[in-house]
Amino acid sequence: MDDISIVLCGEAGQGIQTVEKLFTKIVKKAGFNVFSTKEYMSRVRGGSNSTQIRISSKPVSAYIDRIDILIPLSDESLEHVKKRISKKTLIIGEDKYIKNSKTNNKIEIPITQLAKSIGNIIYSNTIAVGLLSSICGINKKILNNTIEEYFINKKKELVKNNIKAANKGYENCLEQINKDKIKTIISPPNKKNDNIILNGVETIGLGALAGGCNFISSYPMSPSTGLLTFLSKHSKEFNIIAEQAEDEISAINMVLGAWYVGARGMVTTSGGGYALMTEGVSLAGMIESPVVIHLGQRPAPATGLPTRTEQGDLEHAIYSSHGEFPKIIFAPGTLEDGFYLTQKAFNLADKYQIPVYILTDQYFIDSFYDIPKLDIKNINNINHFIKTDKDYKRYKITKNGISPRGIPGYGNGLVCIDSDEHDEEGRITENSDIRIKMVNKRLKKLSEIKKEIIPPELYGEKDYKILVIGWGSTYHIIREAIENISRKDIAFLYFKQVYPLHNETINYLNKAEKTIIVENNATSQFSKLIRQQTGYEIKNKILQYDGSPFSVETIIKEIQKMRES
Amino acid sequence: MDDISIVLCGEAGQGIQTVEKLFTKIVKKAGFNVFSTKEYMSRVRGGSNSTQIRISSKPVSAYIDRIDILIPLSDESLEHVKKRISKKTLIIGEDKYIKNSKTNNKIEIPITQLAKSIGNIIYSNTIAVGLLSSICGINKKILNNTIEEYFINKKKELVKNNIKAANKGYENCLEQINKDKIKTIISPPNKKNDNIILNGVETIGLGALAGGCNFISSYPMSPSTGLLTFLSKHSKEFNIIAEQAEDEISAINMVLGAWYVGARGMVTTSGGGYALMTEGVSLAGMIESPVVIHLGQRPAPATGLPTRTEQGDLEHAIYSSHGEFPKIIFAPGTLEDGFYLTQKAFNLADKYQIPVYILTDQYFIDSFYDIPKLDIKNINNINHFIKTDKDYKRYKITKNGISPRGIPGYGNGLVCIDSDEHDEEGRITENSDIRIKMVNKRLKKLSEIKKEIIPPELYGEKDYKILVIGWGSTYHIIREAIENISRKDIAFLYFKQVYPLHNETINYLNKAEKTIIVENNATSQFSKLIRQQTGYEIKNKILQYDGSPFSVETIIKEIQKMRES
Amino acid sequence: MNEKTYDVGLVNTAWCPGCGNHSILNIMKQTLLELKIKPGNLVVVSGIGQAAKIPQYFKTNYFNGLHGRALPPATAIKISNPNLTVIAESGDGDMYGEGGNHFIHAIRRNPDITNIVHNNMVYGLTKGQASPTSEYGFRTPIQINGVVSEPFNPISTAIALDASFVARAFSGDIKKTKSILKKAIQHKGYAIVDIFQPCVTFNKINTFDWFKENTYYLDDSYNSTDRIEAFKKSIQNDKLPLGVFYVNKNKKTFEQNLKLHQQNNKPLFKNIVKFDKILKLISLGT
Amino acid sequence: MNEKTYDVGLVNTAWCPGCGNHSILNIMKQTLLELKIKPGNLVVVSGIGQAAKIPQYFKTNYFNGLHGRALPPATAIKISNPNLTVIAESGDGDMYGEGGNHFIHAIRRNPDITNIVHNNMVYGLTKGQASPTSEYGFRTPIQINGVVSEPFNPISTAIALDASFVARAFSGDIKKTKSILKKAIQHKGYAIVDIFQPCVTFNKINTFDWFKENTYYLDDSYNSTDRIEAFKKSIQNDKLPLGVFYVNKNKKTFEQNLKLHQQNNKPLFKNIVKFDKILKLISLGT
Ligand SMILES: Cc1ncc(C[n+]2csc(CCOP(=O)(O)OP(=O)(O)O)c2C)c(N)n1
Ligand SMILES: Cc1ncc(C[n+]2csc(CCOP(=O)(O)OP(=O)(O)O)c2C)c(N)n1
Ligand code: SF4
Ligand code: SF4
Ligand SMILES: [Mg+2]
Ligand SMILES: [Mg+2]
Repeated sequence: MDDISIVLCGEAGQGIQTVEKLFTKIVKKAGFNVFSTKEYMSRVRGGSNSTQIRISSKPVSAYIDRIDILIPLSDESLEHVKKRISKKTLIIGEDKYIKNSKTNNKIEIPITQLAKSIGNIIYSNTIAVGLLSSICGINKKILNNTIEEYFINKKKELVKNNIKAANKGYENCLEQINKDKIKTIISPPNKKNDNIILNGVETIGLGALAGGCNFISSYPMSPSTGLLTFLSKHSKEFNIIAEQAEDEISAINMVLGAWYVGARGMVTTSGGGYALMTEGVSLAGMIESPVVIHLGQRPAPATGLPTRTEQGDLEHAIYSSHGEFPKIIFAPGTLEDGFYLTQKAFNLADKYQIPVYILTDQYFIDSFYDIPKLDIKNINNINHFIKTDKDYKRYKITKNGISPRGIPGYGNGLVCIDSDEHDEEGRITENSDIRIKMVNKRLKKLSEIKKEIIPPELYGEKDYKILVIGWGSTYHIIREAIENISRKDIAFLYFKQVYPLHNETINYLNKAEKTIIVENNATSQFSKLIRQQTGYEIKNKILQYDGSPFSVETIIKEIQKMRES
Repeated sequence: MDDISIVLCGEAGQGIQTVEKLFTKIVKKAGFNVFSTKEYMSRVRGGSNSTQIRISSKPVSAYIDRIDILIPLSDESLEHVKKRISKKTLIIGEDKYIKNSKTNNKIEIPITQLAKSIGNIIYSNTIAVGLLSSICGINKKILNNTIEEYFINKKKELVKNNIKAANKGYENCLEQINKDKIKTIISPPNKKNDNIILNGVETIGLGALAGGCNFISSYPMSPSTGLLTFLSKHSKEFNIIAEQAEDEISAINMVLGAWYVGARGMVTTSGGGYALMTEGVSLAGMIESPVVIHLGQRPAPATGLPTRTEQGDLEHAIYSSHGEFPKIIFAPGTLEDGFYLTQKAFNLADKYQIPVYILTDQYFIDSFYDIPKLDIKNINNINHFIKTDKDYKRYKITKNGISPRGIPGYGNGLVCIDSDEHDEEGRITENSDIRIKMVNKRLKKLSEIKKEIIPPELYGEKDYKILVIGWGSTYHIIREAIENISRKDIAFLYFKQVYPLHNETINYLNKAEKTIIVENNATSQFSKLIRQQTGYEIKNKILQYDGSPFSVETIIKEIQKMRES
Repeated sequence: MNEKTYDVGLVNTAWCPGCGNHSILNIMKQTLLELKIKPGNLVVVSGIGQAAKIPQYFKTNYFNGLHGRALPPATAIKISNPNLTVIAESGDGDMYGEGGNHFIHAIRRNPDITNIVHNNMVYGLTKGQASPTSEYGFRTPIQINGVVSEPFNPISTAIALDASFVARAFSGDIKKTKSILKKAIQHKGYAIVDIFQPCVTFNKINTFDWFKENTYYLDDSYNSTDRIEAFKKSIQNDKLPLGVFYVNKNKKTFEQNLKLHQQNNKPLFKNIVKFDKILKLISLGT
Repeated sequence: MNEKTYDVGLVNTAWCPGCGNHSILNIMKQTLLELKIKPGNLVVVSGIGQAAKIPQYFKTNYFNGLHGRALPPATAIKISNPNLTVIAESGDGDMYGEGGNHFIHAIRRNPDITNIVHNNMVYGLTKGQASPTSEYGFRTPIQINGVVSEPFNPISTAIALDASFVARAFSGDIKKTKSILKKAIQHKGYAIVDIFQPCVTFNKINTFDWFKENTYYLDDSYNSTDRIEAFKKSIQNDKLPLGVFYVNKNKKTFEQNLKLHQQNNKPLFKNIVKFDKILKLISLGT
């Protein structure tokens, strides 16, 4: 096997995240490619959460159902992942957690006892890291070095004990391997892996930094909070103002204030918080303010499933807010796209003076994998504001609808903006001729925007008969599924810009004999958008709305079903 | 002529509304049919506002550009309506206001001076009523009686002076008529008019009363405030709680609280206020609470043109809010529809436990005309809540998705509702099987709802070649235009339920050689919805977005243009 | 009614071991029992957060609504059916952050509801950001240099708004807190009880011991009807007073002020549509 | 700078003849002139309402945003460019009703902005509904039986929140109001000035004469640094005091508290993206 899936399952607060972070570092160092993702309950302690870590000698970046190795860390673990356990699943762990498993393919390792022998049960996590390393045939040196690095700022004693723990886990497991109870089912590839490991939210955060973001005001809300945390963490280094607002309404209105004086601001939120921001988005439309909105989707309506994933806010993002004005919506499906699109978002928002969205979801935000270093050489930021002169008019009517944007305190003009309909100077008007001109001006920007829509990308056979359509975070899952199916007549069309739609869309669709849409929602919002824009109806729908991401297996199965029907 | 259009133009605060109210009563009493509508600025004093009053011997109920008689009451009046003044327009008023008119078709009447002679310039309004009555050949007795009735609660002195004023106006004008300077261009028909006069907001208010509304909580916002005022005014008589909330968020959350304990509640708002309610709407979706939303549209984005009209919030109403759940949207185009649909809204909201919208706009809200007495004989209200028993489960899974709705304090059960995903009892769950069941349950209600969608109504020739499509407040305008065009190949399809769309829609469209949509917005939101639902693209669009309603003339002209092209 | 009246059977709460919420739950159940309030007659309205989950864990009607929005439904429920006992209960972020505007205006209306706030000076459910009541200097992954805003003082604010009942309690003191809660629920009008509650996971500063050390009870001689005195106490912060700060008995409740309920407390769901009156209105035209 | 510096030429304001807003406009222009604030260096942030139209009528940069939302942009503007003088100005409904939550939290942050509220105790633009400051019994087409909620007291609330500058003025007194406004603008930190303003059209109770009769000025002996004393005065309502109630000079401003501005007041628009540091971060991976 050159691709194994390890799943750790336990309670919130047990420290599975430490295992995830540490172990992915180790395997990457050993030359593996690695992917990890987690699902967790909306609670701080207890319950059942699980993390999948995929290790492979080639890039992996999608969630799969299959579990090769399961490490249950609580009473409920086996029950929690039972649908995913097969005969081939090797279950490793303490007697009390594995004893109810009906399979024979299990190994008892007294993790807690080993931890206690070192002095504290908190070492259980490192023991797990050790035993996993041993199964993956990882050199002990790499194990030890990485632990040392990881705990670099901690007390010496602690570092020592962690190394001890890792080794206990390692040895203990090795013993079992030597006894032939388990096999080293995967071995490190003979290559160096210079990739970096990032997760979705970090990639958005880095993209924001690269886009010149220097202001964020938001209100915590899963799964979007991580971005606020990321930018807060780096606020000193990058001269960022990162403010936790009293509510989402304040957050977006603050960000509009910041752009007004030339800052580059963004908000991060999820469905319910975004709903509260929609009046502010409409304000951005009217005053023609740039704003970047990171909308991390989760299952709704209302509070829904706060820590889970869904693609249910596409229509909400497109049509929310009163009145008519242009916007752009990106939905990154890869970490790279997350970075580049976010960086681009700031520049497009500034250029067109409109809201630009980064539409992600919990699955995207919480998934890690390794990618080549992001290339920032060709990245360009252009500040589109100008120095005003005395006769400056904020809403000057221009050919392309874009009025040069001045900011107060830079130049000799005054910058007057108004949420009412206004004339070129920004003063209230009810004159119907001016109203018409201003509506036209705002909508005219759309023609410019349409010139640089990012086209959908086609993967697979150019001469497809079956076309699978997806957007955003499902990208890698669908792609791996298509690669697995590996037949000549199938291709995958990936949209990273979901609004406005690219003109080529209809040509791609028309070429197919059968089209299949994949969406993590219940009503297939993207296919509705496609039909609204092109008239084309996608009849085959793979939809999932239980709060979990698609697995590669599900996509394969569903596509197979549909190609036969 | 048996249809004249009178326009009064003046400043805010001058009392044109008194003329409108009083004069429409008088002409109706004289047997005429009458229609009146107004456009006004977002200010309390000054500016230029105008009111159109149409008088006819057959029913009239649409805005037209044509002005037969203009009464300018301020310096700016002529300028304000200049596009609508033709050679045939008779201009009546004080010298200072009419002198700039280039036409000869004008009559000076020293209104202010006459008013002063009675003792106060406030009598100018009644003088105007008098002179208009005289032009319309109205019996003086009717004039005097109506004034007496109108001022019934005022001091005797005031009543006397008003009658005096009206008579001054009447005589003065009669003199001019006798001198043959003007003609009585219209005479009262020889019939009794037993109709009632209502405007849009009253009809919605009456519909709410008939639907059992007993709770309204809202925050003032033009043009929707009138409904809150109406229900407040009648709150004592009908045991209604009418509360002005601190903001729109509170308003909708209060109304959901009220429904929770068995009240029948509604909110009234406009675009920006509705934006703030969208999180609450999503809550209604999740807890499956009924709620009735009156959304009075006005031009946006943001504050826009606060007192003017637009149909720009259709998409906002359909797609706002996070998550996926059913709703119903009505858009009344006639006063009768306003009444019956609002009444129905309460019962459908209660039956399906969903949000039901009444989507109107400033034009609908502020337009008056006479209609036959509303028939309430066949109106039925059914309270869909039940008395709970001990084992009551709020979210019981049922065949049609509807769980019997219990309310606290009525029965032996407990009523537990939750904005998180929940099980049948209303307790938080993250179980994915239950999640799927609950999503399905909520969406399943849609199939039931679809069984009773109000079909679009066809006016004009059954064997049409050209089909004009409209929704909501444009109804009478389009209808009058079609009647005027009076050709065999044209028909008008009117939608009063805009969401979900009726299945017959596509058949109507397919039958036409040419389809034309009429919308008071810039992006043709309804045709986008039609294409999304049916694939059918309506290519010919008559769109207007300057804040004013369509005129019958505009529709005629545009249709003529298109039928030729 | 007996000891089990409020139990919902085996519950696995979502709270951390050692969290102050457990004891508030316990106190709530005891209080309601001792006040002989029937579960069927009680409605608990909450928002979203760790505190807001409380109604899930005992027998009651509940409206577990949106984050920050407990007070508007609670107010509407009370006035739509004045026979119900209504409690609005949530966390500090919920009530004073997202819901701050409703806090102000609920006080102004003075409905007869009890507003209980689990004040752990942190956002628990979203994992440890500052809340409006977090102290100066409190560090979190977002407030990396520590909180720089003046902590929100719900007690002084409520007194400034002339709330009709204002109290502070501590989750660690079952007896005293129960007695305060009883007074609050029995009080006719809006009553706020801010309960200090240690969050063992995300607030390592304001711990159980910290609250013990930094609080004291207002003594028996304290006159809770003196608004100025109450204000003075409310802004004291060397040591934080616990107990009933202020009571204004001269205020009518919101529902008493509504004409509707001046004859009787007929709930709205019993309203019958008066078609005859509608007909009359219609006949009048405008 | 001269007398015309703030004029925008012929303006036809949307205000009624006799409205207190006219004189506030006048006072504003004089104050700014006397303080020698350049229009280009001034940003006035307002919401929606009659009062909120004020920046349209004099020379200034303005952000005429959403109803109720003046304070968040004003705060952000100040911290994004501390060199600007920032005034947030709107009506009572706007600031204390729709915007109530921002009022609380802006005070907590203490940015160096001046918050001016035209308090006419009514909703003017929407034609005469009660505002949060409307008095008990005030009748309107919606409050048909008169207002039954406790009027919102911005002064006592601001003091309870320990706002750093709290004052009340009257639009009818140009000289005194100007002097109060000057102090407010010169104060380093958040300053609230609630200005009584007669609405001649919709408030027939709280008229010019009513304000004259029912107000008096805090005298020279009054100590505005005593918070308790200030609170006492703030809740007095037989006669309503005018003047500066409370000043807390010990507070740092929000922008001073931000690490970013501790070296200098460089506006954010001058920020240069540090690609080298981004590269380093990227190389680190997680
Ligand atoms: C509109 C909205 N914004 C944000 C959230 C996310 N959220 C849930 S609970 C919470 C704060 C919890 O803090 P607190 O109210 O103090 O309760 P605690 O968990 O500390 O008991 C937040 C921000 C949400 N659910 N809805
Ligand atoms: C979200 C939203 N809700 C409501 C309105 C309507 N509205 C405009 S101004 C106003 C109140 C005005 O009162 P106030 O703030 O006291 O200002 P005034 O006109 O009295 O000066 C309201 C409710 C709005 N523009 N936006
Ligand atoms: S996170 Fe804090 S508030 Fe939440 S349950 Fe744990 S200890 Fe209690
Ligand atoms: S309505 Fe009142 S506040 Fe508005 S301009 Fe007129 S007098 Fe002034
Ligand atoms: Mg908390
Ligand atoms: Mg006001």
